[in-house]
Amino acid sequence: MHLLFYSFLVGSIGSFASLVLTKKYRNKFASFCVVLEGLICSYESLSIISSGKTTTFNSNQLLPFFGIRLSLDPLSAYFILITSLLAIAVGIYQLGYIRHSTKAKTPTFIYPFFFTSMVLVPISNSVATFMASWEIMAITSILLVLTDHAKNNNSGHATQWYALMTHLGAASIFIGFLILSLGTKHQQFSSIVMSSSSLSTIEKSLAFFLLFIGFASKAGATPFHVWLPRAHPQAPSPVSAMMSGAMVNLGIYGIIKTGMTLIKVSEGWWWIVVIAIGTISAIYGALQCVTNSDIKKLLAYSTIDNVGLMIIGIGASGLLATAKDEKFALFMISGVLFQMLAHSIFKGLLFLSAGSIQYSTGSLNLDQLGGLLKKIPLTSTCLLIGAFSISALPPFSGFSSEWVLFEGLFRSILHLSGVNRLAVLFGLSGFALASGLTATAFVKTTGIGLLGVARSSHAETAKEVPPTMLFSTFLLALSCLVIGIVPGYFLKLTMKSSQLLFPAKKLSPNFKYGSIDLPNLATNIDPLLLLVLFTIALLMILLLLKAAIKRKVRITNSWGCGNEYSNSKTQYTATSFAEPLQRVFADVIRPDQDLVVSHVEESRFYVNNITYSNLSQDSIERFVYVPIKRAVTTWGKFASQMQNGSTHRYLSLGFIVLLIVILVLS
Amino acid sequence: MTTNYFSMTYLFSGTVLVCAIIALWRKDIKAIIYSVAFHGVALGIVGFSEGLSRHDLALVQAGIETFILKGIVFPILIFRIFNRSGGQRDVEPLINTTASMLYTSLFIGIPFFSIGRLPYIASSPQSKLVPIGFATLLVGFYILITRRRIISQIVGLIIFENGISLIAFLLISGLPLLVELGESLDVLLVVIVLRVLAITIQSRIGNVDLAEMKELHD
Amino acid sequence: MKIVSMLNNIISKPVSKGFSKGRNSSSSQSPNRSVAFRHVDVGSCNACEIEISSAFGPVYDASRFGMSLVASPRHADGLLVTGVVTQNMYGPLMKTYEATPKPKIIIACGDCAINGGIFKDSYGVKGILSDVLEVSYSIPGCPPHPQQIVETFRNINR
Amino acid sequence: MTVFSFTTSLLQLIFILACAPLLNGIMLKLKARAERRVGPPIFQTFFDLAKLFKKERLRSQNASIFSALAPVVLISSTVVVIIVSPILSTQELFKTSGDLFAIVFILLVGSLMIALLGLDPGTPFGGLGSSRAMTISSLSEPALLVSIVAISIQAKSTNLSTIVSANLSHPIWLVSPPHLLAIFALLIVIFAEAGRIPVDNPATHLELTMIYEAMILESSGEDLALIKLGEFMRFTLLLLIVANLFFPFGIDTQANWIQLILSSGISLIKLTILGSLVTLLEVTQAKLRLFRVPELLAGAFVLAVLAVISEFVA
Repeated sequence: MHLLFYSFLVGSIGSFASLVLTKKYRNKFASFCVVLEGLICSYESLSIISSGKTTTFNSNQLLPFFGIRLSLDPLSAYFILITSLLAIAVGIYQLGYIRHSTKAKTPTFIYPFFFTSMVLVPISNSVATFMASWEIMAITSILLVLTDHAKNNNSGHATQWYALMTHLGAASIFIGFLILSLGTKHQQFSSIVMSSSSLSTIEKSLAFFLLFIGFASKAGATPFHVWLPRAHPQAPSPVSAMMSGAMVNLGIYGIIKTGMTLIKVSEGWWWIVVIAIGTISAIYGALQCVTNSDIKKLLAYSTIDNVGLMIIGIGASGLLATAKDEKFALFMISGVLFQMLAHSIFKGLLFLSAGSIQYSTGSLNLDQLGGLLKKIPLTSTCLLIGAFSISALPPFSGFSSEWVLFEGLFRSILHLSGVNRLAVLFGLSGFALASGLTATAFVKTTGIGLLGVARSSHAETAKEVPPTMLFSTFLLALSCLVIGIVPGYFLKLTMKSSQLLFPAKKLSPNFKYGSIDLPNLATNIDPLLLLVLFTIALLMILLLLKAAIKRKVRITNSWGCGNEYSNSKTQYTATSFAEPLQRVFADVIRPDQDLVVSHVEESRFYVNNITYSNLSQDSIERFVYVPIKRAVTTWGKFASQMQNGSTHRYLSLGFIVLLIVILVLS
Repeated sequence: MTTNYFSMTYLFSGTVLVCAIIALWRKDIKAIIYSVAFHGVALGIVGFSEGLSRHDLALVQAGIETFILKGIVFPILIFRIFNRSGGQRDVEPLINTTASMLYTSLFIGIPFFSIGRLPYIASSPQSKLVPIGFATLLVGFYILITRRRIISQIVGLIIFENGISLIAFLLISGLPLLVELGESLDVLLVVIVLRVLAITIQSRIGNVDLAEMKELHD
Repeated sequence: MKIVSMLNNIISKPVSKGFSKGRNSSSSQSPNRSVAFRHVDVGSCNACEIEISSAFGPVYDASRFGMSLVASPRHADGLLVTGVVTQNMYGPLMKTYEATPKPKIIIACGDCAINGGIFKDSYGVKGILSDVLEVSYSIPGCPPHPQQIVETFRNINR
Repeated sequence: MTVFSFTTSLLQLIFILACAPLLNGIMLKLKARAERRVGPPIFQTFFDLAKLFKKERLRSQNASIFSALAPVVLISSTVVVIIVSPILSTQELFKTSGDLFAIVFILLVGSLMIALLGLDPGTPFGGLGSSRAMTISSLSEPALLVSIVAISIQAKSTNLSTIVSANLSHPIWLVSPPHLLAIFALLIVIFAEAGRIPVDNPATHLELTMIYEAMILESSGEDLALIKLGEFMRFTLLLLIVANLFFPFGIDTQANWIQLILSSGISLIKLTILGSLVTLLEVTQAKLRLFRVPELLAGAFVLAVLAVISEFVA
């Protein structure tokens, strides 16, 4: 625990030093401090997970009235581990990135605090401490999203959405906690857990759903997601990586903490609602991910998709727990945590690679990129590895984690009964559709962005990024591969961390050479073996071909059906790639399509030009939030009419209120 | 021996439901009529095998009767309506097929998990198949709601009614012969009336589309 | 009903005509069992096309000798060119030629491709096929008989 | 890893390598006969592949390393699946990794590689093909995974060998409605994934109607030969897996050498029968419009869901 405080100290030194140091050393020192903080945090969390002990820290000094209550257990240590691993990579990345992106001191100053608050959230052990660190996290992240506001008009708009949603979420969480605290007369989490049986079912349900909505909006679950695809792309890439890779996890942490420890949810239908929201998020996120052609926006939507998968898993685990099948509940929740680890790493990698692409081409629009694999091969390889991981291709991390999720869902279907089983079955279908759509989306991203011919001068003149950025993305790409090849070691880690939730049951995993082989599972995977087999097969075929065929390859023009005008404009674009799916799901996506054909004056048989526009917006935003926003604006206008500055009107309002009060009292 | 009869019942009850789904799935009217025919045949076999396994002659009779009436006579009648009415070979559902299939997958599971809870259903192995009957009934109802043309409406009605017969076969060892006969005749009557109606409307306004019949209201 | 008639087709004798004349005796090399063509119409009146499609139809069935028409010159062993080379199709023809992997076989199918036929010296005509590419085989006729087309295919040697 | 299991894996590989082009030849022949043509000889596919290996290789100037890598990756991913799945014998090579979910995703590696290959040269038709292929593949995923669940429920395992052995010891499972429904759904998905007729016409010459062919328009010589071979191998493999799920009799379970030899003969028969059925379907059915394919796959999904639900009825 104390090591964590030292790490906070290191972070703060870095951040304050960035205020005083000269431009030359500022970044280097701040990044160094962040990396050091991350290293210390990951060391501490690893040691906590391996020992399985819980340490606490209480102080009445720092926060007025309530004091500070901290507790570091294996579960929170696991979240800290993910956050700090990502923070190390991002810290290294920033060395190269900030130099190009902005000269301002603000991000370097705020960034360590953002990181610190994300470590504080999972170790908070009382309502007050939790809300305080939650708010610090919200405010620092809002400031970080605003970093590029001078250059970018959208960022202010995005920040408004983000600030609004995050505070509504915080309010919802706060009310939920209030209900819990008032019902149990405690504000310390460990005491709430002890006396949660004194709550009535209505109190429990209300608290659970308020907390769930709050945390789900932080995690970006549909329909509380609208801020996420706006805020994540607007932030500078390192910040987006932290937000999508680490901050979103804390929403998941909140859901797990609420549903599995604070309020032991015992009624199946709560979890069914959770699964339903998870399924909708997974499918909706994946669909929007397919249809968007801005790389960072697409990545933000795929975060929603992955969060959906995790929420489905949490729901299934909760159902298993209520059905007293704790062994598989434990397996399922460790699957969720494993997916979270994999997601954080590959999403961090993808966002950082997107940042590198923006750095070297100045554009993130897929319709302007192309041919990058030849221009910037190293960055492109990293992006490819991230894309393969997220598409769940073996032997990368996404495959192993989704395998565990799938097995967990399969076991849930076997062991549950009645409506619960049906719910998990639909969760599984959503999972399947989302994984298929994700694969399509990332074939689009890599195929359109990295292959083919450059579609604009931006992509034509791309140059490789500085070595620090490359090093950081390579680190993450390597982690994707390692997690994918030896998933057993990592699953063991997640099982140890989630043991806390189901202390009675113990799984006895048999993870030889990093394969996953559980006695109750009756099946297993060994990605390392698969990779070895695959490599042998690949080498054999290549050798055979080399031995048998000794002809050189002739390089010619692409075959464009004899067309003499084929150039980069005749390639498929990201929009056209997604068009079939957009049409299949038109009822959900509701794209705005417009085709205007203008003729030459002399004859209507000769076309002058054809304009086709295709705008796919977030349909949930359009059909849920915009009407609400409009209503709020109308109210606001009404209120502002009331406030026209006339003293008489104010006085008369006061008079009316007084009258009403008297009437009510009588 | 009983297990063999049971697995036969199980298989053909499943066929009844699958044929209903295929009738919802396909757009080609001929294919739909064929699937309804298979649907009736499978229903007849269910009644037949149930009757044999319970040594219930009435049920065997009902099975054979269903086989002939719903597997052969009704489809032929519908084919004749189809041939008379001419026109389109494809149905035009009000809701597109993909969405329909997804909704079906949602509501089809419900009977399987809710019917089992009903207290008055005996715990014989056959009664576990009752949800299949309910699911068939729901699919039939869904076809009735979402189809425009009269032939598809008849198909929906038949499927709906077959769902009820399936439940009856499985649950209360078949309806008494007279009731069953009366019910079937009822449907037969409906079919004939609709047929006459369809042909009349066809000759008057040249189309058999329910949506366009709204105009007749005025 | 469809399935029954199809099964009947499978059992009954195929309608394809036999070729009494064997392989060209002058060929000393191993028989050529697989050859694929990309068909290029550089300005034909479509009579040759009809004959070519009937050469692949049930009666003359060139596919039984391992011949096929493919969609891309990359998959082909040669070009089956019909018609007289027009100005507009000259570029595409050369692109197609370039896109074909070696060794390439160029077949001039029909009189137009061989000597210009009735379109010779028209205003839109660039020339005949042998002006622009080296022709390996010619199939004379206006249009050529499917049997001739199949025979030419069978006589192709490597 | 025993001598037997090693031999089995090797034999499976050789069996599929030999049978894949042969199956294609048989199907072509049968199709020709159904049209009352004589049709190509059944070894025609071997001749075609042998010829392609001798041809010159052309590559687009825009092509990256994917054009060279994709065909080899396609074949090697298929080879991995062939080695780890029970085709001739349920004896596994390493007592591990014959998991259905894993098999699906290893095969997906090959499909994604081909989709990227289509986008690599920067031509319009390649992009068209990969866009359509990925659309269909992503829409078929729910039906695929749910039918895998349905197949695995009775054996309580997603391991293919365990499922096949369990089905062998309970033959009554094979004719239960859930099993039949799941197999039917799986077959539809295989048609979609392998690009057979209700979804894609492998014999089409028209670029606008192409799905799979459009992606490989740019490949030539040995690249094309490898892709075609890989595609035949995948189709054969999938058919054999379905055959073993539907009718597992004849497969070796006891590590018996004679049974292994017999098993390859029986597998060839199963393969021929299934291949003929597929051909009959292809001859009688027309290709669906692209935007009616989702209907087909949604139907397969409903059948799979129904299979899972009815699994718990009896």
